[in-house]
Amino acid sequence: MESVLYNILGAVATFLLAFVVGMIYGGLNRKITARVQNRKGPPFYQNFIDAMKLASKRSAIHHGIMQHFGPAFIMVSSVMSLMVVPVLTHNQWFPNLNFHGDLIFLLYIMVFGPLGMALGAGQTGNPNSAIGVTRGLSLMTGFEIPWVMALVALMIQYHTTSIVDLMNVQIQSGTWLMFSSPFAFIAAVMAMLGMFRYSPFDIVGAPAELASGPISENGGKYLFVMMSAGSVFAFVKLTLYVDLFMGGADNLVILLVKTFVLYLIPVLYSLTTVRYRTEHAIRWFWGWPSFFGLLAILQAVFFK
Amino acid sequence: MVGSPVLFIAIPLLAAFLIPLLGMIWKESVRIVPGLVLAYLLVLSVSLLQHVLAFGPIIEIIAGWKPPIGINLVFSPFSGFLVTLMLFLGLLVWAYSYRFKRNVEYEPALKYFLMLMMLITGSVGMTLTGDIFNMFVFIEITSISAYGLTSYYKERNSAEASFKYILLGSLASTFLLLAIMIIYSQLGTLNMADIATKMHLMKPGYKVASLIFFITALGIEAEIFPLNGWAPDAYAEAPGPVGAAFAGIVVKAAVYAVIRVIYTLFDLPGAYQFLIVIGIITMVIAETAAIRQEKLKRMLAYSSIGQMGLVLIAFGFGTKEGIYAALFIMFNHAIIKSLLFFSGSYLAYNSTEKNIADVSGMAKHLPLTSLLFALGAFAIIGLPPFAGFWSKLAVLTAAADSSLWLIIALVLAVSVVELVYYLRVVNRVYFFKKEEDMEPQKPTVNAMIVMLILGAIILLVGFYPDSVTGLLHKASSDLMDKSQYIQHVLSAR
Amino acid sequence: MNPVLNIFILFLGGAILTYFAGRINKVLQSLLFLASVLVPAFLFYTQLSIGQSATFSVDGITLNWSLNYFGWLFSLIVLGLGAMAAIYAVSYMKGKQRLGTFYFNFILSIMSMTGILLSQDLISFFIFWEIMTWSSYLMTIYNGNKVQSIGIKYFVFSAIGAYAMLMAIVMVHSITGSFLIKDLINAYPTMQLGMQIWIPVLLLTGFAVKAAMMPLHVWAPGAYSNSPMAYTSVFSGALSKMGVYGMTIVFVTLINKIPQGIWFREVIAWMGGITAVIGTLWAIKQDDAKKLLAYSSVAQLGYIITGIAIGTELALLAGLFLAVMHALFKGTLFMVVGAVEKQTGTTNFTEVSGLIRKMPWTFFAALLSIIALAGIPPLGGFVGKWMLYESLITSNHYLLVIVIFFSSTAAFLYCYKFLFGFFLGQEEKEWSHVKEAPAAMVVPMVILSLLMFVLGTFPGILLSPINNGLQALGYTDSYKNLWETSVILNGWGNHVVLQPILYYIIAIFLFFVVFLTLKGYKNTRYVTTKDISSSGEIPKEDENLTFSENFYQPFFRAVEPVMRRQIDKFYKNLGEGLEALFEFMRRIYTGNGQTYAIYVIAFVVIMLLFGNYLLK
Amino acid sequence: MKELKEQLINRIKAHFPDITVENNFNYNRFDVSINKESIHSILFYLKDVMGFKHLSDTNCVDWLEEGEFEIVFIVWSPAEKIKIFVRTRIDRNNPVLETLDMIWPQLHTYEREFREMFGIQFTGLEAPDEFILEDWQGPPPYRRDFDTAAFAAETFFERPGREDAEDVREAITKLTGEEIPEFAKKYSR
Amino acid sequence: MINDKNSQKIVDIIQNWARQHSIWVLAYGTGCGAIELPPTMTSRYDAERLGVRGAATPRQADVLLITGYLTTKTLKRVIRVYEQMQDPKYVVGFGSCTINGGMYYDSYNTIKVLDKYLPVDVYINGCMPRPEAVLSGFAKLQERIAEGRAEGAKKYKENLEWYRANQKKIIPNWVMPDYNW
Repeated sequence: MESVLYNILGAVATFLLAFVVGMIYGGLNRKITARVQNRKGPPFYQNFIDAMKLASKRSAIHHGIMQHFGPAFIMVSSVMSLMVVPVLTHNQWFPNLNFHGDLIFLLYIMVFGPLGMALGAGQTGNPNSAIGVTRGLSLMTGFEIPWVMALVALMIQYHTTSIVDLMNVQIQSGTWLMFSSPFAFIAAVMAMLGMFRYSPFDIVGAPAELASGPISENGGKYLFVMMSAGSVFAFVKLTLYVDLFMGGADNLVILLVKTFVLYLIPVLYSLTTVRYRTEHAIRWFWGWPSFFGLLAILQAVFFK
Repeated sequence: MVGSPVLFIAIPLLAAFLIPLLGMIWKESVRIVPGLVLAYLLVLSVSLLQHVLAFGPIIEIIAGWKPPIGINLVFSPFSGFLVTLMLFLGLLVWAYSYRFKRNVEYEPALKYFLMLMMLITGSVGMTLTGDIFNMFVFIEITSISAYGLTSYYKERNSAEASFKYILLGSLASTFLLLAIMIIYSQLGTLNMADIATKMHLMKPGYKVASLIFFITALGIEAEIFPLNGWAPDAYAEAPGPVGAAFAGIVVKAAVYAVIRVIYTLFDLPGAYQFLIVIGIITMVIAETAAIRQEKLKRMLAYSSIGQMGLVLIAFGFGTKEGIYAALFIMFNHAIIKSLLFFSGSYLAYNSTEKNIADVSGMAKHLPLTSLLFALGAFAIIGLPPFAGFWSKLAVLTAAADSSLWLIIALVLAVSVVELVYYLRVVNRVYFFKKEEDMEPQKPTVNAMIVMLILGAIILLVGFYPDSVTGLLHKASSDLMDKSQYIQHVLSAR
Repeated sequence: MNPVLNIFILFLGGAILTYFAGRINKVLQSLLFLASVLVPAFLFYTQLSIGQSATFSVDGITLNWSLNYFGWLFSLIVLGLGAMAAIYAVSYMKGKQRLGTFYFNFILSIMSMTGILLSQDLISFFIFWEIMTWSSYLMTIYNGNKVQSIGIKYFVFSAIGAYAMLMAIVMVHSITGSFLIKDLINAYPTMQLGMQIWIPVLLLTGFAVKAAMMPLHVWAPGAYSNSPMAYTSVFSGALSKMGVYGMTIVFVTLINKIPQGIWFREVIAWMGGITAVIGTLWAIKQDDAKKLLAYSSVAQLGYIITGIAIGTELALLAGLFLAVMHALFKGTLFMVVGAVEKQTGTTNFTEVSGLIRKMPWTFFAALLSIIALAGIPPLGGFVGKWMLYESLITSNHYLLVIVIFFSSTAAFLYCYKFLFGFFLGQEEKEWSHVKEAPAAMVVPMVILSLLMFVLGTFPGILLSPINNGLQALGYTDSYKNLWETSVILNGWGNHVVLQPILYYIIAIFLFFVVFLTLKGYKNTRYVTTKDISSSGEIPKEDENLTFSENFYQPFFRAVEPVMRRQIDKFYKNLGEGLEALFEFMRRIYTGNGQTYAIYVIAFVVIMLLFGNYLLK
Repeated sequence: MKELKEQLINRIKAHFPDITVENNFNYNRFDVSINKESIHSILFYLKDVMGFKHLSDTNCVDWLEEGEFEIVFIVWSPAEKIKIFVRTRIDRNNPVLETLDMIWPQLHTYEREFREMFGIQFTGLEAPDEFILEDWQGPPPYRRDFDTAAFAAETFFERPGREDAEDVREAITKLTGEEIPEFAKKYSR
Repeated sequence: MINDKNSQKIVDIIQNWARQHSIWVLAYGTGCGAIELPPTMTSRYDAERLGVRGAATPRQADVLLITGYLTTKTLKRVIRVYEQMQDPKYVVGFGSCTINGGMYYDSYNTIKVLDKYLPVDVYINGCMPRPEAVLSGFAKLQERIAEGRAEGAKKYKENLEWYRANQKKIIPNWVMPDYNW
């Protein structure tokens, strides 16, 4: 009984941490973007204000049960993937479920949310939402290829599919996987650009083109939950990359530093590029990123 | 001893001549008497066959002249089986064609039944005879009545078909006579058993030449590939039941003759391979030609040719399993193709062209006939659990036992072609819209009964093949055992 | 009397009685139909025990029907799905024409599939296989649409497969002298190499046609979409599994026994992978739900084939688990399409939309099946997919796993299209009259979809029968003691514990659902789908706001080079070429008497010239 | 230039003797007036024979005092680099003209606008009644006898502006005590 | 700033603070004023530092900007967009045209006084108002939000009949869907 309570407390704590960090990173993204554009930009806590404002909206509308449940689906996906990804190495506060799932489970639970959101978006009947969803799903077929290639390369090199084991490998050898498996890292980082859906891959929301895409009919509390889920999800992705390629983190400070450095990659890349068309985005991922993924697999097979 | 094999020739011939006389007394007797005769003969042949299976073949010596000098009839399990089959089919054809066309006048009906009796007589005679010249005679009887039946409708196309048949048939007679002449000049005998014993005395050149003439002559009747030009036209233009008679009776007799000649008379092993090759060519060309046909009966005719090719292939294996398979196919083909001709005739009853397109949508109006046609089609393709499957399996097993893999593949590939064209027709019958000007014609009761009997046999053999296979096994071992045949014939008293 | 025979007699007698009962009373007919599917199925599980057999001899061939664990596993698919589909069918077919034909063929299909599972010799296997083929063919053309194209295509491919199988059967017979499968298995390792290769190749061709493997899959979309949906759920769910059943036997008992088997395994596994990709891509392109599901079936069968071809313990388990799951969710989905078709009269995504509020239970079933189809936890599809990936990775198929992964990611596209096309999107006034399908149709769907849910969390329920089945085939299973009801694990010792995951998912989901519902409950209101932010424009009644044309256009711009080549066209050209050749053959018969006479003379002359060589 | 214009005018005159030409421009333009019966044929002639392929603009002028609408077609010849204003007048009380959109398809739009704004009926014009104005129930608004101010006063609410006509800048200065910067002064009133 | 602390609960204060600093603007470009928004948002004036940010759809937006004259035809759309927005929501009238018609004072198809049709919280005068003025308008709006005085939506709901009557007066063919308030 105690362990269950402990688990739940740990889960809640992890969730809060992920929420806060994700929100702040989102705010920092806006700040950095503004600074690069020679603006002052909003404060770094602007996303909290936005979230609070959305939560404090008095009224809300929905077009049916699926739209009503849609944000919950996304939240399930975000929180479940958060539960599976180890946040800190050897820290008893954040163990959660990470011994009950592995990388492939993670891959699948990560698409649970987008699909749930897609259902909600579909029920609104807004053509923009549906177009956004089709773009998002199409984009997913693009970036999943290099991403899976990178993961498969890691798995076959170390004969495990568990994230914890991969972390242990790095701790024991003392080398980060981004140095011992550089091609896998490159492929994974390129895939991450698509995963974050920042420019040039912001085809899903596509401001000024699709009227924010799938979420265009969501406001108030629905958007609040979606925004929170997005923040948590961003944190999960970054933590996962840190765990897989950068040796995990022993304490929160290191974790924040590593994740932030990683986070700068999509943020800065987004500032330098303009939006691709969907087919170009998909093909981009099937080009160089997949090539690096292939190299990673070759490396894993031939240079164990 | 229930009766004598000579009755099989005497009674129908007598009946054929008596029909016109009886017709003068009571016109309906023209239609009824042949049926009675055939029924009697069928009973006779069944009882004889039972006897033969138990006690060995019956050799009937005509007019006291013993073989090898006299003419003799051989009622062995093999020939007996075929005779029974032919008579059975003959009876069915009679029952079916009884009142096939309404309001037929006396004279055409007379001619029709007379010629049908002659046809059956000739075919039965061909099967029973043990003498090659006698065989020639019976072939002539068969052919002439077949010419007549082909041109029964007295139309331009029938006449043309009949003429083609006559043209090739006369060639056949010529070559058969040539072959007989060669053998007689070389060996001085016409009795098959005697020839078989003396064959080694013949010079190889003559031997080959006579075999070639035999194959050519009999091949024309047996629808072997380059010689079968008459068949599609004749089948297509003759009345529907006659097509069934051709496929079920005439061709069977001719194939029997070919096989008897090759297996018993000659001792040329190359002939077996030749049979396989010619069988494959016949089958492939016929089946591929069938797929492009537009007329129903032509298609069935090509299908018949193809099946005969398969029979020849099976005979060509030269093994007991091969003969068994061949006989099984002959049996199945006789039953199924008759059913197809019978039901097909009613499906396209009112069509002048007998195009495949004309049977479209008949299933709504003639449900049972269509069902039987579909059953026949499924059976002849060889789908289990219908009769055709077992014979196809037998052929393939026989081929596999001889390690002829390519032939198996070819047979199966051709089966796919067969399947396509039969399915096209069946689909048409069931799912297409009826042609405006096609009036469906309800089958007569007797025709319906005939078709149902055939359908029941197909199902029976399909579900319980043992019902015929025992007989077939015995018949096939009879054909294999050449020395026993010779001994039986020559020692006949 | 032998219970094995009893079951068949019941099936057959039931089929015939049902056919003729239609003349008397439609209700009686339906009841008879249900009875003749459900009673034998009931007897199957109550009266039949493993190893019970019936032996008899036909035409000198020994036929042996008996039940083993492997057959029992597949009987779950056949009889379970069959029973559900039968209940569904009674309601679905209400008021249709030619019910007798439908019921007759339905029962015969179930019977033949049961027969296949019970057959321990090749001949009865083949006979039941062919009965299955033609009964399903008659169902394919039941509607009378596209009979000549789709029906004949299906039958020709089936026949090619069946005849390949028949060739293998007679080969076996010529070598072993027996038709028993047991004898084949025993004799196989000692055969010549040529036979060792040809027999599996031919058998696999036969099974691959039914399992819709890549170059032989072209019949599937048409046949699946053209049958009545009540049957298609069996057709795609159970009938295609017979191919999988045969393949498994061939792989486990034959190919694994010879060293050359590795090539078979690799080739077939890759073919399965390519099948999955091609099936998925074409499924995404379809605008008709039936076609979409048909192509999706092809793709899913690709996974199953891959799993079975890889042939490690985990892969086989994955393949068979997916096979059962596929039967469940594809059976349900075809039922859903049938329900939609019955209620709206069309299955085209561009015509129907926004049915979710009209048909909530159907949507529920569709949603669960789609989640299972997409392989998303916590439903059963995930378990199969997980095991498949793990087995591919642990057995060194690195590129194949990428191919499979791509195909299953792309599968999300058509999954979404299916749900969106029917249930989501604008609620058009045209469909405002639509009501939920009758209970007899909804209940089987919901039962099947709940089964998927259970199997997703407790896969052990199904994995232990699969294990038993594989052992019955002579497979020694190293996982035997490691399986628990809700843990799945791979060869490297990694595992996923499903039970806590499910609880977490439910807890989180419920928490946020409650939050979303209670927060501002009074001020949350439902608005119609016409009330969308369309730049202030007021949508008119006749205005089409549903986005369903060219749904994945950008995706197809990206994959356009792959889609350009169609194997269907190749077959079409082949068929046309053959027809032209046949036309040439036909012209040999000129219809001219002189020509025929010349043929005869030429024949004689040639024979006389070469007869010495030919005949000696 | 002049010669060219003369030449063109002569060519037109040869075909359409009843036109009035106002050739009083020094640049590449001249005006032609014609009665409404001949407007189709002259436009066809200009377009197909003389190469004035391009319709630059079409206008309508409400001559209230004369009781007529004047419709002006401005056509342009890319070869000659000359534009011609073709004018025609129709009765204001019975403004009916046969449609011209078979000559230039883009006239379709102009005609719909004239119909809505001036109330000119084009026979043979196949288009929905409503073009730009939604739910318009008043008279055609571009007619000069339509008093928009009165209409607006009647239809809409009014909020009077400031009466004092004071400079905004000065008002601000007064309010806040800010100085108006030097550079800004010259722009303020 | 918060003038009557007793009347506001602490939750309201926090909520209003959040609303004040997070203003998502639905830039519904009705007239020439829309051209003033890009400079307002970009680097020179950077409204984002105040929390002002564009929103793509009315569901997410807080503020409806009426950027200039409103024709009767556009008014229909604007009303619909306004009613699709979620509570609390604000309307900012932009330029003289929204106040009294401006240069369109006698036009037959532009409305003159916006607040008769929609509850306007803040007017920004000028023709057109420059970005500074826009920013000052936003600042004013923020002030009113913080004080809890920007309750246009409530006013609209309470006086719906009056507003509807005015709206229907100039939109005689009322085909707008009736939302279940």
